[in-house]
Amino acid sequence: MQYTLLILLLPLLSFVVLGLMDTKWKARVAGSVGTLVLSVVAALSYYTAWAYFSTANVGGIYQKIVPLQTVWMQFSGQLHIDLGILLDPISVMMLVVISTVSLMVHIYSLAYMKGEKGFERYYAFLSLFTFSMLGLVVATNIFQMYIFWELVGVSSYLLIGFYYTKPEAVAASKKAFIVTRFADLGFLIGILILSFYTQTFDFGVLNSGNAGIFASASGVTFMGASVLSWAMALIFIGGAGKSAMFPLHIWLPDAMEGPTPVSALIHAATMVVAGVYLVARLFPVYVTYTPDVLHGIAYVGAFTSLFAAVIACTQTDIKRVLAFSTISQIGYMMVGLGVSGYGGHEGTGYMASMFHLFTHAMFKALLFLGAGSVIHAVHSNEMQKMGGLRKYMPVTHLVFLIGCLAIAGIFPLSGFFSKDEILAATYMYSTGLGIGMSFIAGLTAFYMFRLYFNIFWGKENSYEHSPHESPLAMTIPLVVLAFFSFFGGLIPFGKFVTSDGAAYTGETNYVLAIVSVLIGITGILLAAAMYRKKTMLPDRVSQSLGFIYQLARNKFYVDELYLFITKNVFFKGMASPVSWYDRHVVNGSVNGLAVVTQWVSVKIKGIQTGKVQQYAWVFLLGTLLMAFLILFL
Amino acid sequence: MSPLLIFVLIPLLMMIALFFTNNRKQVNLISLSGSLLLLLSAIALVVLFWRERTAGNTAQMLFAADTVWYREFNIHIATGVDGISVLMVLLSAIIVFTASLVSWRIESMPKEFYTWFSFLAAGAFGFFISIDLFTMFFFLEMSVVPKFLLIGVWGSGRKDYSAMKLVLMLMGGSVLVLTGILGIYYLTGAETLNIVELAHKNIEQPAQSILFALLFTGFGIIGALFPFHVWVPDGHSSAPTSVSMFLSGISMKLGAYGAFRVAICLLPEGAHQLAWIFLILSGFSVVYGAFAALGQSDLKYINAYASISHCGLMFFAFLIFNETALTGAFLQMISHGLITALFFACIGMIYSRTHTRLVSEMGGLMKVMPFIGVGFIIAGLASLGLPGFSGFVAEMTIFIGAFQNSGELQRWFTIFATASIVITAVYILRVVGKVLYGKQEHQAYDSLADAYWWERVTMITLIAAVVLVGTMPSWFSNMIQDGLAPLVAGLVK
Amino acid sequence: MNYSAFLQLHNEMTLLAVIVILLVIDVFSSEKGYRFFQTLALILFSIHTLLNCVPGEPFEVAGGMYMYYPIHTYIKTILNVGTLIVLLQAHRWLNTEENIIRRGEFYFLTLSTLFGMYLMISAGHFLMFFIGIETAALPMATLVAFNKFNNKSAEAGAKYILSSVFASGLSLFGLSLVYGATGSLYFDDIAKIMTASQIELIGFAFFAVGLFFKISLVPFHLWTPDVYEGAPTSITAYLSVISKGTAVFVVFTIFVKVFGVMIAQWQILLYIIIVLSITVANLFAIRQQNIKRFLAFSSISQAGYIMLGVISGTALGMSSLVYYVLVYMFSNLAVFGVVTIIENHADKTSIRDYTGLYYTNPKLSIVMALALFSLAGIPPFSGFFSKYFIFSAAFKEGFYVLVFIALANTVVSLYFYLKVVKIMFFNQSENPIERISTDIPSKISLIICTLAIVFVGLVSSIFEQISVLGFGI
Amino acid sequence: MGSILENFTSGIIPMEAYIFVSFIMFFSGIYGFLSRKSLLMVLISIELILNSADINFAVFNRYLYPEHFEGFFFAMFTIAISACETAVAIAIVINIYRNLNNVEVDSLDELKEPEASDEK
Amino acid sequence: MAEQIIFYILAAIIAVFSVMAVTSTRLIRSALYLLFVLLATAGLYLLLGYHYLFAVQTAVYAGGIMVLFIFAILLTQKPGERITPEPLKQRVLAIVLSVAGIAFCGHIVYYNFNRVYSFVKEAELPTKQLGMTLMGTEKFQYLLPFESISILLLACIVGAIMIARKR
Repeated sequence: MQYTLLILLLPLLSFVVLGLMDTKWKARVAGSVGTLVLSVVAALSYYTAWAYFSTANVGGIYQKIVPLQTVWMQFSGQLHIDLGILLDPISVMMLVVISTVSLMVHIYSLAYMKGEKGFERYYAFLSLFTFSMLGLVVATNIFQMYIFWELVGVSSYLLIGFYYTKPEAVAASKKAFIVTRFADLGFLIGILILSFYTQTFDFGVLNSGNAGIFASASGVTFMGASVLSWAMALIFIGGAGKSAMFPLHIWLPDAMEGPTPVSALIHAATMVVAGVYLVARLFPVYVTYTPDVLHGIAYVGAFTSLFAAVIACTQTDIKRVLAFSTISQIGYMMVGLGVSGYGGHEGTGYMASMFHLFTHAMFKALLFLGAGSVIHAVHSNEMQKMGGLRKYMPVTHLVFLIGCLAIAGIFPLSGFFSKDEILAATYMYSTGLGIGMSFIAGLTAFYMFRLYFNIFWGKENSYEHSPHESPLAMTIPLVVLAFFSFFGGLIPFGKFVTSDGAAYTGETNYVLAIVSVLIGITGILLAAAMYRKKTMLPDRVSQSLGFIYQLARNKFYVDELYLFITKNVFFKGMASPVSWYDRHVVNGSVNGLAVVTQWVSVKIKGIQTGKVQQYAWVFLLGTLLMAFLILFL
Repeated sequence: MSPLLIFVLIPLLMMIALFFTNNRKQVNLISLSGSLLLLLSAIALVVLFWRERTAGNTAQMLFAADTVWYREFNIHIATGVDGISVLMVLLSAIIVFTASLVSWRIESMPKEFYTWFSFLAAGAFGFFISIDLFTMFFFLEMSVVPKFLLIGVWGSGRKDYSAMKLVLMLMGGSVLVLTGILGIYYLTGAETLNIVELAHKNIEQPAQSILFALLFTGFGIIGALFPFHVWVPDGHSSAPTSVSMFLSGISMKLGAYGAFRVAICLLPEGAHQLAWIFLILSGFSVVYGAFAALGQSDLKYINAYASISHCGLMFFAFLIFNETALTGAFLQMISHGLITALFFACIGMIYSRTHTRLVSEMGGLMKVMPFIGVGFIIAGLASLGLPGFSGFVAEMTIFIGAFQNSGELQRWFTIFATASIVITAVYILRVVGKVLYGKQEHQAYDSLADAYWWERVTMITLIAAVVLVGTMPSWFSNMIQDGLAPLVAGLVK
Repeated sequence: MNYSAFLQLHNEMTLLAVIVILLVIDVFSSEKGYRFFQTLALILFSIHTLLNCVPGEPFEVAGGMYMYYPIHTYIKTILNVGTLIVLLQAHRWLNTEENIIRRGEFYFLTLSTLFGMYLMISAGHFLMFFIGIETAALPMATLVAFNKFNNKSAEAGAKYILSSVFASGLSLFGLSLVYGATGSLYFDDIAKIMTASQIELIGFAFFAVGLFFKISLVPFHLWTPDVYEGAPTSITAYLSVISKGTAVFVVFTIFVKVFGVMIAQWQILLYIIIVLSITVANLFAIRQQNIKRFLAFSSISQAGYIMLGVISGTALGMSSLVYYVLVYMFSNLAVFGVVTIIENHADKTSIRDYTGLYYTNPKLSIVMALALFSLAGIPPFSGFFSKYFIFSAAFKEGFYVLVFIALANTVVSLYFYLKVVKIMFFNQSENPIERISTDIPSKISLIICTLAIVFVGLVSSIFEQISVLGFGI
Repeated sequence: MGSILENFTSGIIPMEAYIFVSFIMFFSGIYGFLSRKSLLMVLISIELILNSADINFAVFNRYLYPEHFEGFFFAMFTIAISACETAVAIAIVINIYRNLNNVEVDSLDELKEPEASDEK
Repeated sequence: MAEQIIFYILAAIIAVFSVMAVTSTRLIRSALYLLFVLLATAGLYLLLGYHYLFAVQTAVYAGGIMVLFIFAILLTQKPGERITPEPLKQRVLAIVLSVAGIAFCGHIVYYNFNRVYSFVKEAELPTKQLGMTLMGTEKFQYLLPFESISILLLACIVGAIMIARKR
């Protein structure tokens, strides 16, 4: 299956060519080249998926296939960094997701970005991102993953900052990069610790279940936790950064400054789930050796999910609502992983999480692209500027509704299936957590439909030029994604992706399913009551909630806290003092040396009086001292 | 006479040729052809070196030659290269080539400028090809004069002060180095100054530790180790562009190279004894430099402190004493040399157009000069360790290598040092954001020209090199390991 | 009584011949012939230099009162060349109106002091040595006061002769004690008899002062800046190079040969004096504004470095020392050459006046810069080699800390040398020194010096030659 | 001192007596050199210093090493040298007088370390 | 016995006049005291049996040098002019240093010349022998310094004239 290399190389090639050509090509040419390449990639991915799932199942277990592997850098000893391609159920699944969404975004952007300055650059960056993301998922070892992890980060940075003349976009890109970089630091240290004890980077070895490789770490503890826990926790921090887990989530809402298709691709469907993917990738290690960390992940996920959902209920920027919704949903996935065990029924969470990843990618991309379509029409992100758009944009309206229903977990849309599995797994793990998650599901339904009603229903705004349906290049991807969102849940996911590779079909917990749907519907109804028509209800509710509402609306002031920390601790507390110290103390001490020398030089000038008798005096004294010295020393 | 001496002879011949020039065209012609010749020779050297190696030549130093110079003091003109020095020569050649291009249109006295610059280059090449302590020191010191004049005459800002400070501090380093060299020579009682032969001699403790401290500190000053780095910010920022490139690209590497070749390899026991002190200093240097860079507002200062941070990492890696870390250290030398040269080149280009280096006075330059802007961003991304560029490879090799050390201190400081990658990201992005992105500060910037052809060649050459190292690291690490293999045996306990 | 032995002293003899011929011409020549006086003097002196530059076999004359070793030829040739350069540099100055009537005396006196230095070098007996030292000192005082109508020069002359006589008084006193203790004045005999008794030690201490005064080591240096500043520049050059070089060489031979028994004691002494000389002189030098005064302190500090060769007391030290003197001579004379030219043309001696010299007189300032770099000991100039050798020589004998201190001081010395370079190169002046067209003799002298600064170090055979003969002492 | 008294009667003048005399002369000279203001007085002091050394040489020669005339001749030559030195010194002093109109040592103060330095 | 008495008288003269010579406030008197000291020194040489040295001392010092001094004094001083006394501090310091020097050197010399000296009482040295010694080139003969010092003398004369003459 060496042709899989092409999946990686084609986008890279596309990036290089588009990057070098830059403005020499017409925008249309650049766009078509990019899209064409991506369609080939997508085709290859589908073929790979088909080929993999049809051939790799040996004895009921999906085997890991490494069609390509090359040593990139050899270190002394056993350590080496390889570049290769690893095919297993989750990576193949991700290939499909990424190439699908990416292709959709490529097509969509042809119209959405039309006429933008830097169109060619945009496509180059998209290609770069696709390359990096694909490289990330097929990584055969943790270091390769880290390499592409960083590349993904930078392409995200470049895309968020695409409108580089807009200060907000520049700030947002910077923020995104730095926050994720900070998280990556944890990832890196985790890798270092892990590799120190295991002497390998390879996923194959790490996940082989061979306890021998962790032997040297056993018994080593630091601050009460085993060193392996530390390593895995640090690695999770890396994932948490990319996946915007609390408290590293702050970059994601700001990242919406980027072009909307980018948000759909990177900040909804693909890159942000990299953290989930990372945990899933190392799942055997987590579950076997550091279950404590895994439980921590579950709680972090749950909290983040709740936290983001609450905020999402109060935001007015439609992209930000979607962004918080994304955070919340990724929290879901994390919970799914966190509560999962290994193999069979125990492993439901794992499977569910991956399933949710898949469905979420589809419906969230759909929602973002839909939102983009709306923004394209209205030229604004703000809910207040919208309303009643269902008449003007029927297609968008329909697909958006599908997306909202999917995310709200309404049967039989895809979200229902995946979310339900996660809830099931959670209840299996802890009832309390399960109830919490159910509540969040309700919240999700509420804020999604708040969004939906605000955009497409409610009071009709007076538009300067009346909004119109988006062009075909935009609606086709929407429809395609809507299709997936609608029917994606019917895929028997457990057959393909499970924690141990063996197929698994969970029995549906009907009670739970029905309750979930009911909760979802409650949320929807609540939203309909409040937002379907222009009423005073929302204001009253928000007033009665008062303080809490303000907290949520201001995202619990986490941004401000960060700002405070970076400004006061990082810049004023560290950087400025260090540079002051450097200029004045270190530099000063060197200059001080010179000053002291000068000072001494001035001080001793007294012996050079110009009086010859004084000279003779010193002369004689010197002589006598010399005599004295020579005699008595 | 060794064939390697052409690397010294070419610059000297350039000087002579420049003496007879009388207009800018001729000066440019000579400097370009000379530096191009150097670059080609360096590439040829790499090729020949590999051919020799694959042909089965296992001598530690290839192309070695040895001519007695001063018999009385056993001073020989001994030259030879192993994998490491070959790469260093290549690095120097690239930087000399690009640096001479950058100053293509230097305003005043081009003839003198290039004369001194060639002199500077001769010193650097001489240092890397020498394997005799005296000649090494000779070439190391030779650069003092040209540096002083180049900064003082063609520099900007507080150039008098900076030039003086730079030279005096470097001289201070040299003093320690010279004491150490004399110590090694006389305390081993060896009849040679050849570093290959001296490696087999032993010096008693505690003399060895004292000498190590002297030598390492001395080279540390040259390589900008905290707290002896203070010449770097002022020196780099006052120097003209090409000299800044040279200073941070090559000069600081002289210190690091010497610290390894002389201090560590010849005095391994002392090194092990005192490693912890310098480990703490260099580890601290890494984070300290990054933080200091964060607090600057002048582009050159930022890059100067970034250099301190990155060079600290080299010293840090040296003191880990394992092959991986050492490989990383040399990769970092190459990588940092290229990246920082690229950075300084871009800064110089921007400065020559906007006539300011203050971050706050720029903005939105990306629109006006996209080529330089892209170069600048690439330099920045490479500097913050983005995969695909050399910085990542080097840093990761160092971190992985350093973490393989069994010492607690080493590992803790590795973790400490990794923090720099975040801080680096912060200041790099801050600069990129302020300078290139955002709104244009001044209307006058609208009419600024993008890169001229010589500037394009400079940037493309450097970027190509950076990408090459970043994507094909094993070519380079193999070369380095080729040089390290015989040395490491004596180092690793 | 074998007077033919005198013929063996051909170096001294030819010098005397030159002196006498010049004296006769000076006294008797016509106005017309007088015009060629300087040219003739230079030619004669060059001939003398060339005639005496090949070393021969060691010999003794007058029962060991005069001793010859091959290394003497080298040191004397170095002095000859140095003197020749000084004479070349003085050429134009002597042709000025006020000096033209005194130039005969100038040559006569200069060469007489040179003769005295020959005697110092070759003496095998303290009487010869003392006569030599006085012959080198007393006419020198008149030379220092050569610009006799100039207050500064007159004052410098007075200061020089007072200090000099005081020093020789102390020296003589010490010598008398040495004589009292050993009963001989022949170097060889004293060396055999000497036991480092207390009286010998105290005699030595007083005696050494006379020499330290000549080398102007701290604390016997105080006269130096004043005299250097006041004396005519050519004489300052002569004092700082020739006079000092001789004294340094003689200190080595006498300390090692005569007072070799008390090596432990004088090493301690020199240790302290070297540290003091280098440090104090450097500290003073950094604040000087007058170029000549600055060079005075620079020369004191250089003297401290040269003494590192003495303190080692080995053949290696000897050859390093001679080599150092050679290099120091060329470097210092190059600086003085430039200073002389500028003083003669622009009458400026303040360092600040040199601002932007590079932009009006690039060649002069480059020569000056190279010379200063050489003095500071920066490769590839010869000064680096000489410093390295002299440090090696001292280091080899175990003076680790001393060498380190000396080395650390090179940083300070680099600072003040570079300060001058900085002033010349970095900034343009509003009131620069005009473009100067240099006279041919000065040009020749500067070319010689520059070539030497660049090549003496790189060409190793020069040192090899010296070092082969260094074992002669 | 005992031996001096003893020798006083025994007929031989002790060498130490000569030396002591010369020391007194020497250090008077030193005192004069260090303290007197007139250049001529300073020169007179120098004469004393040189003369005391002459006495030393002669006495040592006579008392300790009478077999050769080393000290004798040294003293003799030194006398000649001091004559030279006086001649030159007096010429210079007269020159000073011509220039400055006095012969005070303290008036030789034009050449000295300048007060202020131009360093920042 | 007479010798001792003469010696002590001479010694006393030297000591007293040395001190007076350097402390007198009138230059011309100082010169005179110096003359006494020099003559007394000549007397000492006579006592030692060095008649030739006596002659040289008298002729050169008393005859030559003193004349120079007198000339110089007359040239530069007005008659009866007194030198203003030096500051006390300067004098005290000089005295202290001188006395310290005398004590130090005297101590060392006195306690170290413990070898038996042989004062041979003999008639004056034969002048012919002296002449031969002065003119010889063997060891312990002094032709070479004799010739050398002639150069010194010549040089000093030329130098002194150059400085002293008007032009």
